[in-house]
Amino acid sequence: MRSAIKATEAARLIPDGARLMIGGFLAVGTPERVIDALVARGARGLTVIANDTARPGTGIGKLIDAGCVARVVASHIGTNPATQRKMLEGEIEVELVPQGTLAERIRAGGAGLGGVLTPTGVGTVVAEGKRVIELNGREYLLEPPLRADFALIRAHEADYFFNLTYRLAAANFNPVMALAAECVIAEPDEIVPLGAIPPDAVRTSGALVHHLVERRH
Amino acid sequence: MRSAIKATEAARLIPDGARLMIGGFLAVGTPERVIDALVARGARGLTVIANDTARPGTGIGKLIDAGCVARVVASHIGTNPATQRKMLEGEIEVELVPQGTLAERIRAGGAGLGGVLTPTGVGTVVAEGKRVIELNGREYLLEPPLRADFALIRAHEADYFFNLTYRLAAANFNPVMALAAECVIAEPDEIVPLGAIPPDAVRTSGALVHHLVERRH
Amino acid sequence: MDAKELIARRVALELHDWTLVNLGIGLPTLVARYVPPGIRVAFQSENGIIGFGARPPEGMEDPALVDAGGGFVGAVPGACSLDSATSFALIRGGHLDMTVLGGLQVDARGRLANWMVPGTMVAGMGGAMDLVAGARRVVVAMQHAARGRPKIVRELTLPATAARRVTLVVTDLAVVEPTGDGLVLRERAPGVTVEQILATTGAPLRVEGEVPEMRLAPDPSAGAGQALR
Amino acid sequence: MDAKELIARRVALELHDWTLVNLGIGLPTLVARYVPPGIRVAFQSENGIIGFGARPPEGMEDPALVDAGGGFVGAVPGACSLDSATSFALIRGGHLDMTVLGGLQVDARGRLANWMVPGTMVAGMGGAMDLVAGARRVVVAMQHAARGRPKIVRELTLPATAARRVTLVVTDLAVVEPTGDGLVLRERAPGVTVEQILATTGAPLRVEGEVPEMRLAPDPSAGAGQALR
Repeated sequence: MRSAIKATEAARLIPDGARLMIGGFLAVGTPERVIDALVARGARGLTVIANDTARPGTGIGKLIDAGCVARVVASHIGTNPATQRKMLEGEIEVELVPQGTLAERIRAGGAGLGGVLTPTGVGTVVAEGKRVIELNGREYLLEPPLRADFALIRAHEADYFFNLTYRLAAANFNPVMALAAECVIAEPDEIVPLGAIPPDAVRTSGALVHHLVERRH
Repeated sequence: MRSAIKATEAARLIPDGARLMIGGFLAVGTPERVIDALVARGARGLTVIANDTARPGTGIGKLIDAGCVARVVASHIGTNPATQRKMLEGEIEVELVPQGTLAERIRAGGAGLGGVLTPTGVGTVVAEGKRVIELNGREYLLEPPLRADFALIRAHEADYFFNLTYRLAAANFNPVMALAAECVIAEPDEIVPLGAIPPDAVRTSGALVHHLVERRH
Repeated sequence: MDAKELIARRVALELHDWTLVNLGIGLPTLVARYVPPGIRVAFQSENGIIGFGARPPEGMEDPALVDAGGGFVGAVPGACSLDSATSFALIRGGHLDMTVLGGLQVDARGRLANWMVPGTMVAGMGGAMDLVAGARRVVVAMQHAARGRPKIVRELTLPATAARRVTLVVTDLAVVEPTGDGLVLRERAPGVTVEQILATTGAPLRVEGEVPEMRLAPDPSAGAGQALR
Repeated sequence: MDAKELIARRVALELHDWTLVNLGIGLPTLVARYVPPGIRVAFQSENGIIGFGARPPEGMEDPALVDAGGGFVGAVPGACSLDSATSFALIRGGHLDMTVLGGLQVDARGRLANWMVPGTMVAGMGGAMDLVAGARRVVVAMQHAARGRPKIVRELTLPATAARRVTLVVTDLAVVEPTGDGLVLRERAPGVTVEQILATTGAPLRVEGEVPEMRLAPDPSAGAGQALR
């Protein structure tokens, strides 16, 4: 058996200045307890790679509010005026990436691919400074892979081997992020016995997960 | 409701000379009834994109035996002496592709990506004639996307919207192939009512499937 | 009938049977209310749901079942969930028959701008660039003018969402089709004259013969269509 | 104890606790029999299973549960299935702690050839090239010589599987570690002398001081280890 850790222990594993991928889409599918613990320990200088920064007071918004974040790589920050304000004030640096490109760059980082060749962004400001590769008469941007020091994953069920499932729209970026970090920390809603998740229902193999946060008490 | 077709109808949809992706790994997860129907109608000049050509008398091996195939794109033909013999005799042209590169080229074709940047094959005969791209001091082969006219998919369950599930090692190439063809034909073991497959259990959305072959009688 | 309903009911006629359709946040989501009878459509939300349905009854909302705007939705029988990489594989890979998006500007070449107004707060492109690059048909649903200024312009002054020419522009005044040969006026809203449209359009608009009045999908209260049924 | 068992029992000592390991077809699959006590390993098969186990009892085989060689296997509690793209994302992405593969040749630079003999029937590389390019550690399990000819050679005469230097070569005579500075003899099989090894090796082999005898994982009948338990 592998043992679960407390959210506070997870937060202690993550040093200031770390590069984090955090699952979720407007805080749906975001590991809230690990985020609360990061805020509580006063984390500083984090880079957050995520779809968005949610809203103030929810999900990644809590890290923004508490001043934990120095850099954001996201597809959208429009729902969080705090992120926008801190960006204009120079407190947070923001890199905007089209959502599909973000997902694919993370997948490439996790799958050992050298980059992504995408038509998205060709002929727009997203293409500025990037290598354009022509293939069969079409142009593609060469977008680099993304990796992180930690991936913070929100799962529905986990078993004792750390196999994970997700529910409905709460999967979103979690499965690809679980591929692309040196250390993967998963926060499940439920922990169930080995064998309780059928092999075909597992969406992220426990072989990819380094730490599991214990069930909410 | 959408209606299911007979395997013979599926075989009639596929013209001689068509380019097919066929799911399966050593005939596990291969749509045998559509293959039998293609053999029965005497299909000719097919291009088959698949992991392997199975063994004589099983799965894709039946298409090889019956002389339906002019070209094979696969990672391995070692289990089928008939494929090897026909290749040496010039009856079948064979392109060998590393298995992970094959899966990723098909996924790229289905996901609208311009190609795959993979470290696999660098410094080997696989790299001959291919563009090598250096990124962050590492070399990657630029491998082109693959698409087909038809994807022949073997599923476990299908519902009336043609959502699909797979079982254990029978998934293999089926989910990516269902993304990468103009016409996707799925052969399920079972057909169940709409709603009987929970949303999180669906592995291929029915929105990707054009035709469903009726249950075996 | 207000302008938004008019636009949504016209766009709804573009829905094809048994197809996968993405509706953008805001005005485009209204289109789901006007699916014509007999048309079965699966609505995709880029955050990972195919087959989402109307908001559930009070107290039955599921925190894990929201649309791309974060609003609670339901799921129809046959719905499925997707992770973000797979969701955008479908979008980028041409598996969407259509996306309906709001617009800030469309220019004479049919290019869309809908994600950024320089000098204001920057929101980010979210999934818009992938949707415009990848969907087989891109329908822009927007007001013809904003604060008296045309939104159909000669050349974009806002950053483009994609280099690609959109399929159709549906406004409260007209249906405009961008072609390789410029913008063509295809339909006019009920009671609107061609002159009124031309006067409110900031780009050359070709008029070929008689311009028919827009047809509209029926009002839902008078017997709606079906989503994935 | 025959040569294959010796090799498998030595390779088994390379298994690390709580890791993901791929075993190639043939000799390497024997390694699963000798997992040392207390070591929990998940065995991956590139056709899409993590956590496969021993062949089921007669009559309980599942046609959908086979290993990469097509042989029936079982699944341990906690097993999961993967499609081929995801399976190779794990392989290529460095998520495998180790792959154990058979070999035709290893050369002085530590390069492996194991997929093709020109002039004979061509089988194809299957997953071998991805495995060698992607696994964190590549252990080659092979006979030291075949028909009296060394399989460890100065320069490959067969087509390489990858440009990458493998981690370790375990044979029936020796354990050899390819380094940036050439091949180093690390261990010798029980009863085998350094001289015998050098005489059967076709490439320069550095000997640093005393060469210890191989340790071996215990015999399974004497209380085996566990796979994913």
